[in-house]
Amino acid sequence: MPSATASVPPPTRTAATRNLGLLAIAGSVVLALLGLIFTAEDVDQGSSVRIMYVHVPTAWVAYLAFVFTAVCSAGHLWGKKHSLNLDRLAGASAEVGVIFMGVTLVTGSLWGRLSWGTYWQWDPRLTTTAFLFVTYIGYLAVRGLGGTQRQRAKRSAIVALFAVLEIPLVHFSVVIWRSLHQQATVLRPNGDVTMDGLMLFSLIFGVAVFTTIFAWLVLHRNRVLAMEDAMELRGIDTALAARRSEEVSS
Amino acid sequence: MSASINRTFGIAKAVASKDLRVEMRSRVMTNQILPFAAIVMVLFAFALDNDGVLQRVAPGLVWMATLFTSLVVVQRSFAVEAADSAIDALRVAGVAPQGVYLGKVAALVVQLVAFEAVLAFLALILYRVNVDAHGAVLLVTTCLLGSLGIAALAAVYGGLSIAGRGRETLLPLLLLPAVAPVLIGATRATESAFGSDGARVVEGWPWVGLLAVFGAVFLFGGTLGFGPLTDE
Amino acid sequence: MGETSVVDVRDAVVLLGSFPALAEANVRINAGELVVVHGPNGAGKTTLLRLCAGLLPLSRGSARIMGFDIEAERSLVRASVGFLGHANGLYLDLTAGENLSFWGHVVGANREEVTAAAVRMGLNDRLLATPVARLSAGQKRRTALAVMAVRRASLWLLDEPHAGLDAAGRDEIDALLRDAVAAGATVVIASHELERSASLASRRIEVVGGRIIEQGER
Amino acid sequence: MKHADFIIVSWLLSFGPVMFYAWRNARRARHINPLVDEADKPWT
Repeated sequence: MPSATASVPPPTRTAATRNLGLLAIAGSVVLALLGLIFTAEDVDQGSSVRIMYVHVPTAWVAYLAFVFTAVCSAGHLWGKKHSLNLDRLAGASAEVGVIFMGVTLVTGSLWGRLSWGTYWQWDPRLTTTAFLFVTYIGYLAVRGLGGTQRQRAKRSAIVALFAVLEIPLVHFSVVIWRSLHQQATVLRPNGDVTMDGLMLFSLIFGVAVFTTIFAWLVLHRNRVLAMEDAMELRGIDTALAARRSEEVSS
Repeated sequence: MSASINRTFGIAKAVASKDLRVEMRSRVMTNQILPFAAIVMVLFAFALDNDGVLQRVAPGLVWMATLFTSLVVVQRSFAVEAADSAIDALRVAGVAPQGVYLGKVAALVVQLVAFEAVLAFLALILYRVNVDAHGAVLLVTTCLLGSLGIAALAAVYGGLSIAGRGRETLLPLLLLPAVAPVLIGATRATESAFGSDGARVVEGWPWVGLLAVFGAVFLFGGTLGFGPLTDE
Repeated sequence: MGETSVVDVRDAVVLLGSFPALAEANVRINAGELVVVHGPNGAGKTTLLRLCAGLLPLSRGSARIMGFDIEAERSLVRASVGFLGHANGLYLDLTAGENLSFWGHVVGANREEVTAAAVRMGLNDRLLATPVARLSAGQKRRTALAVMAVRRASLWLLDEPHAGLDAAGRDEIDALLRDAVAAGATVVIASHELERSASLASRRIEVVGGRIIEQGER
Repeated sequence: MKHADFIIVSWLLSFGPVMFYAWRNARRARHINPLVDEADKPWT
């Protein structure tokens, strides 16, 4: 949706991404109408269920992004060409995933304040999300370590595969930790709600809208990263030329 | 094939005994880390002044201390390699990185288990925790597998933070969220062994299973990933 | 002719950060040569040696060491070269003897070979029992060279091997390097002391500004 | 805060960071665009 604000088209735009962006904007508007106006309040949760229409899709997209990062990383490592573009896709996807995961944490705790009366519960989903948020911040830090593009790609691909292995382990351990201790001290700790048809449709529609936004963001970010990598390679020419002229003058 | 596996284990043994020897010479563990951990245990006893609470926090305290100690120990383990660029010499010597990795993990496990043994012993005395024979078996297994899980990941991320020079802050950022399952599992299993909060010993074994899975997964992953990650 | 080259570096660009420490360097070295790489500080001598040891990534160009591609077959390159940089690569808390026996274990050398290397570099029992941190610069260098001798590398790359040594120590090193060549190895040393190395080396490679400006007779 | 405020804040916080990220990315794209050859942009 933000591309609409730009008067000069960004150099990463193509017809396909433009249509994808328009689709994302239209979807967001429809989602807002559905989620904020047309759906009824939940029997148990009241109006706080309206947070769910953004909270659940962002959480879904964050996990999707991390799995996509892992898939691209595996493709980079085991592909014949060791494609750098797959590495950039992995990086773009992880960045977007971290943003959505941060959003998930914030909206989750706002929802928790309404439903549980407290911003933070050691709920398995919230706890897992918090751990993974930090993990992928670490992954992005690894991407920024420097070195050549090949080094960056190999290093971050391996870390991405480690990180994706952590998802089930962290989640599983937190779930059984919570199930053994402190049972049902909060109201509906897992956030499940009984939904009517329109509510369920809005939720699924929200997932579709945010997945579109994700695809749109990753495509654009991937192109900027490609331009940055190309610029870095061109920088070598400049540096070589500089070194040569310095040699002549000295 | 088996010759190269034997060779890898030979290298692992050489690296592990070298690391432990360096650690024994420097005495940082015995002269600095252990006394610090012990004084924290004692201060906790003053601060909480309640046997019931102390028995409840003892398992968590032991594993939190182990986790933070692992950061220091693994950083030292790789600082030794970096001090005089021995890591370059190891790379150039064509030494199998799997061997270096397994050696590092083994040395880390030995140090962490020694550290946990002292802390658990202190908890028994200071916090009046009771452990029966079955509980002792559980406790020993937990310490071994918990340390293995921490060490398997710490060695990988420690190697990575050495490769990207001057990025020491990277290690805790990567390691701490990743070893959360170990912290949870080992603490619960230790609670069962200590009988804290009415926990029974048999309740601890499923957690040991989690620790075993974690250790196996990351030991395998680390063996494959350590070489490419530290290869600069 | 490319097949007989132990070192075949073409148009190599190596970046340290964004600085091209090697700017399209071309080097050929044949088997059995004893070559000195000469040039002012910051010219790229160390980078050239580290590249050949498989310790630095190549940004452009190509490099084959012992016939192996430096990027695709890095581990094979590393297994066949011996490298001694500015640092000695020793464990400072261990004694010289413990360092030597560690490397002996790691590279699969037997006890006799380790002892022979120590004797060759004039390390007596007292020095072998001293922690490396308490050795003098020259004694550390000799320990590192003894480690080099334990490795049976086909290509020896040494960065300023004479640094910090007295006259006797330098002669020992020269003898060690000549022995290595006689035994079939190829030796490349970086040095800025031309007179010393000229008597030792069969050829001189001149590096200036990240490029090779003279390769001498081959 | 009332229920309605929580909901509005949640929706704003869901779309806001996304828009900021996209804006920053577009700005970066425009900034480096003149420095990159057309040949390095396979999508055009």
